[in-house]
Amino acid sequence: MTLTDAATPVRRKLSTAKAMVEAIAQEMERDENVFVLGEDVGAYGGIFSSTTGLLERFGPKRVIDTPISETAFIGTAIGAAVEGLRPIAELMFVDFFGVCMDQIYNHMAKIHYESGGNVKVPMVLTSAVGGGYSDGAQHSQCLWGTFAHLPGMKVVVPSNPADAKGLMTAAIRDDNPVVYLFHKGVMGLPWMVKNPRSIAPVPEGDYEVPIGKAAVARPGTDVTVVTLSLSVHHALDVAEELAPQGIECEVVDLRSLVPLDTDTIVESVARTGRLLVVDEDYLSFGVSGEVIARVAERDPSLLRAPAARVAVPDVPIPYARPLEYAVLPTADRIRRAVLGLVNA
Amino acid sequence: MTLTDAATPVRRKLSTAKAMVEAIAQEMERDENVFVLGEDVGAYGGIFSSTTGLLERFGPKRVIDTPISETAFIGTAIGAAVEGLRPIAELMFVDFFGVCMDQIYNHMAKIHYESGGNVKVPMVLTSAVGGGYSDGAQHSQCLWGTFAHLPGMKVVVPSNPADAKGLMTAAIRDDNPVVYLFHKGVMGLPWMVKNPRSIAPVPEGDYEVPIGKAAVARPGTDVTVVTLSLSVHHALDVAEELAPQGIECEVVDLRSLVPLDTDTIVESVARTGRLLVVDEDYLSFGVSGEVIARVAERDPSLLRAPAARVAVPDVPIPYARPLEYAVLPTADRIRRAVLGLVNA
Amino acid sequence: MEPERRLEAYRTMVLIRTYEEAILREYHADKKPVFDIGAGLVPGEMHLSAGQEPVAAGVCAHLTTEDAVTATHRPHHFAIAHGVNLEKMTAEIFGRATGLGRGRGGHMHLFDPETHFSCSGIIAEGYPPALGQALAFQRRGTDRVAVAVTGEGAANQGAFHESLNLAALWRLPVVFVVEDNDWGISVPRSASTSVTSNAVRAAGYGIPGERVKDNSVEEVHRAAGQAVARARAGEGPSLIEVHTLRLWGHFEGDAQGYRSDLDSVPSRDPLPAYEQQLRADGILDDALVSGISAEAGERVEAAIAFAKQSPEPDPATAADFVFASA
Amino acid sequence: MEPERRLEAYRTMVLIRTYEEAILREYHADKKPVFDIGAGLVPGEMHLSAGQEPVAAGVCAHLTTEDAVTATHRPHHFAIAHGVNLEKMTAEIFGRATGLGRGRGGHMHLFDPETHFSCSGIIAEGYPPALGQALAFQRRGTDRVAVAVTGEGAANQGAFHESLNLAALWRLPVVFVVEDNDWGISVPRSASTSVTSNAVRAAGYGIPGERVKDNSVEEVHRAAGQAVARARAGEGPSLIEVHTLRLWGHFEGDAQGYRSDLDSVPSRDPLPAYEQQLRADGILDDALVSGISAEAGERVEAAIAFAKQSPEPDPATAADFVFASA
Ligand SMILES: Cc1ncc(C[n+]2csc(CCOP(=O)(O)OP(=O)(O)O)c2C)c(N)n1
Ligand SMILES: Cc1ncc(C[n+]2csc(CCOP(=O)(O)OP(=O)(O)O)c2C)c(N)n1
Ligand SMILES: [Mg+2]
Ligand SMILES: [Mg+2]
Repeated sequence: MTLTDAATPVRRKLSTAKAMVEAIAQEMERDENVFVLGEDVGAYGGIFSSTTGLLERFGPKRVIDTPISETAFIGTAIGAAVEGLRPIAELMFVDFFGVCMDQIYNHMAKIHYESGGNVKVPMVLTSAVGGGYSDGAQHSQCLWGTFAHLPGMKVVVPSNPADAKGLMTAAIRDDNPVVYLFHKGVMGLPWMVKNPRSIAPVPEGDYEVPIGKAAVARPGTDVTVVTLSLSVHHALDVAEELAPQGIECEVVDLRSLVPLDTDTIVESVARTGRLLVVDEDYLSFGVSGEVIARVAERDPSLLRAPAARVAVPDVPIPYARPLEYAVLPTADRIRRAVLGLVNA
Repeated sequence: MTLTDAATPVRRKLSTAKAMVEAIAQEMERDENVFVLGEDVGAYGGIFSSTTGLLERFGPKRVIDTPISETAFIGTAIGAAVEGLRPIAELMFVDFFGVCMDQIYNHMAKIHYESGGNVKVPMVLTSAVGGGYSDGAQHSQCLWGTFAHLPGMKVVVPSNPADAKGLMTAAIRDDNPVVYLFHKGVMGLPWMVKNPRSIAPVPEGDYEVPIGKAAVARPGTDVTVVTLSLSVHHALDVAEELAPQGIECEVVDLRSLVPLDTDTIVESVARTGRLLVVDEDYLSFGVSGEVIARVAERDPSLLRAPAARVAVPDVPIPYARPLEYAVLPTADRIRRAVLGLVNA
Repeated sequence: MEPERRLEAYRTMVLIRTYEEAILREYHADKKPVFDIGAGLVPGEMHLSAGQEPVAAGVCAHLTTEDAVTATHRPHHFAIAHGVNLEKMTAEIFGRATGLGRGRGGHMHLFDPETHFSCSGIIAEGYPPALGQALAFQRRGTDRVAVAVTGEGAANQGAFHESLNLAALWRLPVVFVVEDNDWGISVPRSASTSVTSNAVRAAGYGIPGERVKDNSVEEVHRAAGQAVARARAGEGPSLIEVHTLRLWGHFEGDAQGYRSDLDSVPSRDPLPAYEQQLRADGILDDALVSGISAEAGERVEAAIAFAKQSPEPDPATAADFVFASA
Repeated sequence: MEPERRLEAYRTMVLIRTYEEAILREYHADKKPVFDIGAGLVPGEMHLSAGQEPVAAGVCAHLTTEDAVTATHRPHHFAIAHGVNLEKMTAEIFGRATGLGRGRGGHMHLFDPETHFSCSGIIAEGYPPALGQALAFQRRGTDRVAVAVTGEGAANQGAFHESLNLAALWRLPVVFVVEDNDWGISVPRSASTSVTSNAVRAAGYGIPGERVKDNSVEEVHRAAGQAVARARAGEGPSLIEVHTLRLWGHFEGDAQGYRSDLDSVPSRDPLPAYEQQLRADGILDDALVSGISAEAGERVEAAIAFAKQSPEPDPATAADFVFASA
């Protein structure tokens, strides 16, 4: 079933982390080829609880702690996938991609194409993204634009528990490499400020959220806010706050960057005439530019006001809180941008 | 002096490769802190002739062949720059960035910021980019969008000999890390199809081409073609071809991606009302989207027709010539796009 | 080595050499008078393996097509020795629709699921996926092994270290092969490697390491036999370094101006040496030699003919196979 | 070791411990009752070095501030032992405008050009820049050295291998220090490293390698003395691995549920052990101990007070210092 099929209302609430783990566990039950490997995915349960309880349930042959050798263990996942296993490899922080990117983009992402479709690489690469808790320039980035730019891998970015589960299930079942980027701030961790929506109803059975389909997280008529991951919640907060003032934001949660759901974006902008992209990745040469370009190459006259962006302004993520929050896409910055658009 | 200061006409012609080497040699003469390291930069002179003759002239202490250890030797350049040397490190093909990206984007690019400006990293990272000669998916990429997306490094992309020299001089003298990406197809190599403009007049003395300033390679009134590196020449070829038909393309050669010269782009589009971005990097989440977004966030009404892009359509670069030329931004594709724009 | 196997090794080496000579011919055929790397029926970089036949022939003699081999930018000798379909491989090198990768891969990207063969153009980065293949073999309780190949230059890349450690730690059935041909493009081993033998590095991972000093298929065969047996027995990985010879340039078009050892190269060719040895031992005679040579020639020319007759891929399909369909 | 230097080593260790205890206190002070990693005056990840003082004190005793040190995500002990300004360092950890990085770096990114100190949060990636510093020292004909530190977990990262090879090849004046505290977060050495000692890996680069088995500042001092002398004499790099102790969690907030050796940890604390030893040898007495402790306390509290009194950086300046201006 897909999430949208869920007929009966769902009561049970889970954190995003638990929803993600539930999907992995259900798929591990279903398919013995699925296994998990990465740093501290075993006894620790994943630094951001992305694998909690899996070791206890499935044992060390299927939940494997690795050395700090990202190139070796991601490559191992690739080779295992080539031989028909379905690995889930965790890169602890996306910020570490620089030590292993060759395996990711020159191998994981290209083998299927280079082989003319004869070799499949069915694996999931999970990684924690995002800042907001003063972890500094090497532990706070999103970098999804970097992955989305390079062909051959799907890229998904859940913002809430139900999507986290459904996208994980879809990612595991996909015959392609899927990069699954989870923001620490949506995981619902007890030791980090969490958005209220990071614990929410999740269906019990297995289901897929289709990869490549954005969600309209909130319908609106005045401004289209295209965003993803944690920023979806900031956008929703702003939307709720501005609604009483008669400003109705439509919040589009991309959920997937590759494939990118251009139709949903353009359709929304066609109705609202105003586009704001909110992105916790760096501003330039990334997601925000691409989203705006997709509209401008379809029909720039849809934009009744200049397109706007709230993103990290091409600066490494600073450590000190006042600096970090000056560059993050906060509700404040989003609100100002929305107001700027409606007053343009 | 800067290139534009050159009062007297320049007669002497050099290939882009020789112009680049001349700049390095002149700076090595001027400043003993400048040195070169990389794979096959010594006796071989650089696989794409980017260091030819330097070993003979400056000896093995200043022109250093390295092991195939990109992380180690680029990191070495970083540490040397921190101590006040001015290294030029060559990554043989940009496609190899995945084995050493951590040093590049988490160290080279961030140390200055993390240190609050107290530590400078004055180095140049050179790398060969581009395809068109059937070198396959791991040796034909441009990837400049990936570098431009990550903050803290300047990114320059010369298209011709004079710029190659002046940008190299500017890059060496810059107190920031500069990524200098040279397209194999503009180097003027005897063993590769070369564009006629890859051997052209170059002033003899030292001069800088300022980093961050685009060039209008050809003025025009009907369509703005924003492009860079080898594609500049394809765009110029198309522009020359279409001029007799009364279609005047303005060709903007970006020359620098970071900083990006938004003003020149917007100013041009304001006159022509039509924007085509031609990019040999992958289509999505890269340069082409950013350029379009810069216009759309300034004033989307400047675009009298939908913005258009000719880039590699999110597919690994295929080996076979007919496939490769189907995805490269060829003159054919550019011409079709220009005609599509003027007929829109 | 038994006479039968010696003959077989010779046969494999001849097939490889015949193949490389034919590719050499085809590669340069339409790049005259001016060499243009992108021109002709076989464009692009071309790294030929002539001189390194003993390594591939010696190692692969111990393998079946159930075992995996990951090779490098210089992959032909291992592909041939491992039994990759010659026609499909050649068609790929010619960029044809009938090739292993439907023309998308090229000579550095030969993927053959039937023989679990693959290669990569990124230095040492072929090692890690080999671990994964070995892991899959191990988990399934088979005695299949994965062979991972690099050059001596590549042994200074981080992936080498990580792979040896991980394989040793998990006792994966891997045989690491280092082809030491003295050069990494223009850089001699002495300028790339801080030790004179990569075999000593094996001790840093607690695994056996051996340097085969001669470019001898029989010595390689012996060392590889031990390593493969160890891997099949579940005792984990081993490293074998072979001091071999790059008979030609790094890639075609390489003038080798830097190459200090150039004069002595022809005299070190392992193929005539082995032929002589087998003749001396009464295993080869004129008739056999010309028979083997003729057979190799026929197979190779048939593969080249197949490639040339095959259709080029349709440009309209360039974007196919980026993703697998569901 | 001479009494004077033993006392000095003790003093350094006490200063480090006092500092870490103070940061521990400040870090948790405003994260109660519910631990929130992003809250309080000192937010973010916090990796404290208590238990590893002998390594820093023993190594840095041989250095001047002309020498370079690159440390890890767990950098305080080396920063202090190397003489980084305590106030500026603390201000950085508190994210203040007066900090080493004007609040932009944080505890994992301490850069001090005055003492050539730096660190990085990416495992093993602090090694390569140390080579460059050493290269600069070498080219300038000085006898300055660069010390590069990692944990035992990091020694399985590719950068480790590449750095050792390059440094050995170019005879760079580098001392590689591996702090083996048995754990890489929750992963014990036995699950990360295929050999029981990283010192054996030194042979793979033709450089001296020594494992200091005790967490003893004097043993470290001895081994480091040889390595530093060798580097200063132009004889190239060495590797020293010290079997040390992570007294606390990997980072603050780490419940250490995975930690099988937890019970024995307190009894292995090197600081009281060294104090006892020096008392037994008549080098320390009550008065000296309390004097040293008081002095350390004063210095540390002064640094913390400086940090707390310093202004926060102005949010309007967040984008400053991405690029150096001409
Ligand atoms: C990571 C990386 N760096 C550099 C290169 C460029 N390159 C291709 S082959 C080669 C030399 C390889 O030498 P070696 O490993 O000894 O293999 P050989 O060519 O001698 O067979 C180099 C530097 C590459 N392909 N990948
Ligand atoms: C490349 C990279 N991978 C993973 C991490 C996450 N990480 C931070 S510290 C650590 C453990 C390090 O262990 P060790 O090297 O032994 O140092 P210790 O923490 O014990 O001092 C890990 C895995 C990282 N920072 N960088
Ligand atoms: Mg070699
Ligand atoms: Mg440790």
